[in-house]
Amino acid sequence: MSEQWLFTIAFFAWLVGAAAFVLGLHLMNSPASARKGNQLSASGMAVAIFTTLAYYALRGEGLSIEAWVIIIVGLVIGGGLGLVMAKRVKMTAMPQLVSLFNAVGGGAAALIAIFDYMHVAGTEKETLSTAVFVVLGVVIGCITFTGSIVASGKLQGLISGAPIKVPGGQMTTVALGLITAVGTIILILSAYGAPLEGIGTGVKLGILLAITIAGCVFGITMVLPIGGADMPVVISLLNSFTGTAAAMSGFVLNNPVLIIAGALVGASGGILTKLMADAMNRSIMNIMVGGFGGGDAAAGAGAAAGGGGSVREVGVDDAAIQMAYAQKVIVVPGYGLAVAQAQHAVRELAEILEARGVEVSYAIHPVAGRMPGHMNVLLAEANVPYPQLKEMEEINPEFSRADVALVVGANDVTNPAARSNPASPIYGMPILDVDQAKSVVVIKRSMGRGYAGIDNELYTDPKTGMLFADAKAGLESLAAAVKAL
Amino acid sequence: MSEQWLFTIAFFAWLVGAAAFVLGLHLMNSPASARKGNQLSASGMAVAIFTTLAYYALRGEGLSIEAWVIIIVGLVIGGGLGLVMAKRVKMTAMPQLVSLFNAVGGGAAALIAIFDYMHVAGTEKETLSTAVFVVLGVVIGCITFTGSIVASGKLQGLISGAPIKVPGGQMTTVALGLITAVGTIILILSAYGAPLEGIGTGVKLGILLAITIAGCVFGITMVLPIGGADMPVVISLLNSFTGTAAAMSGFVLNNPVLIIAGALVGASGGILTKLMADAMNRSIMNIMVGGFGGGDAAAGAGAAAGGGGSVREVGVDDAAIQMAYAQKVIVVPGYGLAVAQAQHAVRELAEILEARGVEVSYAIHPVAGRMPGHMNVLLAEANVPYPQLKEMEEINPEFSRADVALVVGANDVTNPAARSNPASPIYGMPILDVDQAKSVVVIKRSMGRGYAGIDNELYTDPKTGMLFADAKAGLESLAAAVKAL
Amino acid sequence: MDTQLLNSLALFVLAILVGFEVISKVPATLHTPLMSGANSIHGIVIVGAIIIAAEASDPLGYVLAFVATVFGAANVVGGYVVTDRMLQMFKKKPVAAKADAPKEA
Amino acid sequence: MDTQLLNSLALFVLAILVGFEVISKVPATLHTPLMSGANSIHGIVIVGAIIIAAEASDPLGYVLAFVATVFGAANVVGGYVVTDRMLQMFKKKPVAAKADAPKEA
Ligand SMILES: NC(=O)c1ccc[n+]([C@@H]2O[C@H](COP(=O)([O-])OP(=O)(O)OC[C@H]3O[C@@H](n4cnc5c(N)ncnc54)[C@H](OP(=O)(O)O)[C@@H]3O)[C@@H](O)[C@H]2O)c1
Ligand SMILES: NC(=O)c1ccc[n+]([C@@H]2O[C@H](COP(=O)([O-])OP(=O)(O)OC[C@H]3O[C@@H](n4cnc5c(N)ncnc54)[C@H](OP(=O)(O)O)[C@@H]3O)[C@@H](O)[C@H]2O)c1
Repeated sequence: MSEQWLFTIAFFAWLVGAAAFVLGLHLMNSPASARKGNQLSASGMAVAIFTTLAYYALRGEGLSIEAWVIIIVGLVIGGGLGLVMAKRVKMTAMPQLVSLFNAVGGGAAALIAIFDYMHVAGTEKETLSTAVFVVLGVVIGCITFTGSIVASGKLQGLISGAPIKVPGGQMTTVALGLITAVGTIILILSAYGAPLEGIGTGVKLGILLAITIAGCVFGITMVLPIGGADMPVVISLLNSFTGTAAAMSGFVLNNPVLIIAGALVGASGGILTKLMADAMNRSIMNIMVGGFGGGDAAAGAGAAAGGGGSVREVGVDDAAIQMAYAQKVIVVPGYGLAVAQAQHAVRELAEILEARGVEVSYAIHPVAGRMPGHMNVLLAEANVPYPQLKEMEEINPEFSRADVALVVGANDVTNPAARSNPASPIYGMPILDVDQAKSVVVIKRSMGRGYAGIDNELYTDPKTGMLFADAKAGLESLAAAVKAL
Repeated sequence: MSEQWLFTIAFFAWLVGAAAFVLGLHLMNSPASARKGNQLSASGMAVAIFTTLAYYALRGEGLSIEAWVIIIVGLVIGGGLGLVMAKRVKMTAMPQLVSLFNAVGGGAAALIAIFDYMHVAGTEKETLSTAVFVVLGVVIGCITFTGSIVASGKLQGLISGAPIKVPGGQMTTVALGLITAVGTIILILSAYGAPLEGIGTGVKLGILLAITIAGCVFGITMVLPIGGADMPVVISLLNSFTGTAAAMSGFVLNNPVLIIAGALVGASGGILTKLMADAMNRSIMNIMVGGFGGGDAAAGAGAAAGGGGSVREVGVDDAAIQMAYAQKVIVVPGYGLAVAQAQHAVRELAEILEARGVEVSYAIHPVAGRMPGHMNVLLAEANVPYPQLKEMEEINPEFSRADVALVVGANDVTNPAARSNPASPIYGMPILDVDQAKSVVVIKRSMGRGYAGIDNELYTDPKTGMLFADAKAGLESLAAAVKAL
Repeated sequence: MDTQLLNSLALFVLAILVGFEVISKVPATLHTPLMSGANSIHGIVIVGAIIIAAEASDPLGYVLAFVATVFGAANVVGGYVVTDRMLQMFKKKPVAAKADAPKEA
Repeated sequence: MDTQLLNSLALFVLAILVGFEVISKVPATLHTPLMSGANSIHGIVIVGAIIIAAEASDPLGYVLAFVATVFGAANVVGGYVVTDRMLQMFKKKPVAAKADAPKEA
């Protein structure tokens, strides 16, 4: 087979892979087809990988023994690590694992760009455009690499979730930016045929190393000042970066599937980041500037702040009676439920209530918890029947017919200030209309604030009873009390 | 400026044009931004045209005087014709005009392919792929050219809207298909370097002529058997064809903006065709096979068929009293309103009723009339206030609160058989819940059937009163009667 | 196939994917204007017509190029103008509405 | 710029447009799985890693290629598996539901 035909076949196969990515993402737009979409996307990846291997193996020179060893051992080790981690990870730790995968993806893109530059520097192939794409690939790849690791560490609790101020702050950013900019300009101007062509290869590689380091440092200083709870948005943004870095390495290597798939992720990741920020009623800029919410530490600090009006406490037995004789109870789970790992406890309580003929449903706010879909994942893990989970739009009109709304570790997503107080930082965010229920029981540990760090007038509403307890312990004692009735 | 730089700039400008088409279509997805989208798309077109002109004028040889004359005179005449027709056309004749524009677009694509083949045939440039794209461009372009003209003629009433059986029917289709297939194979095999390379250029051009004629004939025989009312869907399909033909000529001429814009229209037009067919609860196949509905002629023929149950007629004065003392009247416009050009009459009646304190709104079914959005266009032309136009989903729950539903020349879109009778050809199509209103007044000329050619049990419902009249005359006498009260 | 053709095919495939994705969940009332808008876009054949006009060198070529240019120009200009007129119909009439509102209030 | 680069840029632009269009009106509950799914796709860098492995010829090159391959493979395999696990969570459980239903009825 001629080289050109081999390339033609490979090209078509790469195109098929790229189309599979697009259709896969398309199917992932709706819950019913999402899994099939992910599988289609995975098949596209298999096609792309296999095609690349076959193409380079069958081409003129073929693959050297060393190349085979590197590729096979690399695939086995990397794939094995990925598989084990992905299989072992606890449901709630998934976002930080995704962030780690993101980090290695960005790292790989940076390494590819570096490798390529080392090979072309000083030769005819070192054109202006090569230099541009190499630098972009290295910078973006490095930022994602270290940034994603920091983000993952924050979510895992290895690094404090609170915003960490970087010494020097803006100065550091400016310095790093300068290094990158000057380095880039020199590399571009020293490309083959450009004004500074004479610069030695060693010097150029030194400059690339400096840029690499600057990118890595910048990734760290960019993510450190951002609060832990904003990490899902940051990860999504870095995800989009990695896609772009992959596209850059596609330009460097002149490979269509890298360009298409990279640009696809770059753009869709960007849109997704915007959607996620919108759901929290924040702008991406506002998030990246950092310092918001103060993470959970700040929330703890605000605990003593109490609210204005007077708070009515309710005993476990009183709350149990209220719910046991209700017709309709709506459970509102929030971040506190996730922290306390109380998903099983809440399902047990619901089952006991249902056995008594109470109608129980769950009100799922899109940004309850700390990642989109957090509550769905948690409650699904505890085998809560899917039809009982109601989206915000669906459940809101039902609150007025509910006898009891049981709020478990949720705060911001129930705060009426979002509707009524234009000065509030969450003003305009759609919330669950918990205050429409006939009565409200709130389980949380204290009068502590939530993610947005503001007071919640729901707690001083006369029809609200506060049940101060850890979510899991509180739910378990409620269940016991209902059983004893 | 070097040729390569000129090409680079032109390429970027073409790319900008293509992106403008995509974003323009994106904005056209929602009524609020649709006009801006169309303008963006038009700017993209201006960029693409100007770029092409500038590129060929500045390139090495430049443009000959003849070329300038052809282009400028052609642009002025073609653009002028298009402008005048587009400005003069009556609102209701827009679909047939769109179809005409579609025809000339397809024709242009076919001519381009023919021109190119004439120039490359017998030379080195006549490769396998050129032959394939030329034939595809010619065939698809010709089908659209004649097919769109027939579709336009049917809508305009120049050709009978009734399905016209083509003598020979399937035989003709098979014969045309054979000519095209054999011709294509010969042209491909006789390309430069292929087995039949020896065939003379004259013979090849003769074969291309035969293919051209076959395509043109096929366009006619394809559209003739389809009923006039299905034409909007057919036009949309042919629209998608023209896009594909334009992409083919892009391959022939090796121009990126032609390829991208053509493929874009090919795909989006295809999806749109499917959406339109879905809204009528039909499949594209079913429509293309033709013969459905029988157009309005068949509907007229069915007029005598009457329904089963007994029909209650209502006098103009009775109907006027019912409406004048109602709290809420919902007007249901349909195809008959459009035919009778009764949009101004209906608005006047509504205004008189509103002056008496009656709340009037219009229930707009997505496929009422004969083109999507038909009713919106008509009523907007008559200056009906936009907020009074209610989409089907919005208005359906309101029928039960309406005192009178006034059905004006609508039939199928009110037929309860779509909900209740699985044997009905329109079963499953969402309809307006007119039968939920407290009473119903239907203005139409007879017991004639609608587009689907079936009876409507709404007319024999005891609470329905039939007011047999032409829509315009009936509405005017109603208005007079209300005024006289 | 040569690399240029492969690249063109890749553009073709991607443009098809864009076309599929861009027409998503359109309200039925906009089907006719959208069809008309897409119709204007394939007026891009005018670019092809200009190219063949630049290449034409014999009378038959001139005629083909001229007819193609007239056709393409009619498609482009007519298409955009008629679409704009349609879309004007779908626009809310805020001016008229506002002029009425104060009187009613 | 040479034609190949221009073509690549066109692919890049079109792929960006596809990316914008494909993520439309996603329910918020699917944001995390979608992010994870997009994360797997940029595992396509594994293709780049294979290419540099094929070209590597010195120890430093081997090391870079090897690390890139390991990274890329972890991204791909881990990404798809973790996304699949997430999406499993979002699936209705028809079997369990059906098993319960008859008892209640
Ligand atoms: N879902 C996402 O994608 C996402 C991402 C980033 C940020 N956010 C933001 O996160 C917030 C989510 O709202 P939310 O209502 O779910 O949570 P929240 O407003 O953060 O409130 C959580 C509450 O749970 C309580 N809590 C903490 N640990 C607990 C435990 N062990 N047992 C019982 N209660 C406990 C805390 O009060 P005590 O200290 O008094 O117990 C706190 O007030 C929103 O502001 C949203 O914008 C969401
Ligand atoms: N909108 C679209 O995109 C589109 C495209 C193609 C097909 N369609 C189909 O068209 C149908 C539309 O439903 P529709 O309810 O609007 O119309 P329809 O079912 O076709 O009924 C129209 C009725 O209007 C009456 N009529 C005709 N001329 C009249 C006049 N001058 N004055 C008063 N009445 C007159 C006719 O009855 P008389 O003869 O008794 O007067 C006829 O029954 C659907 O079946 C739809 O699927 C729609």
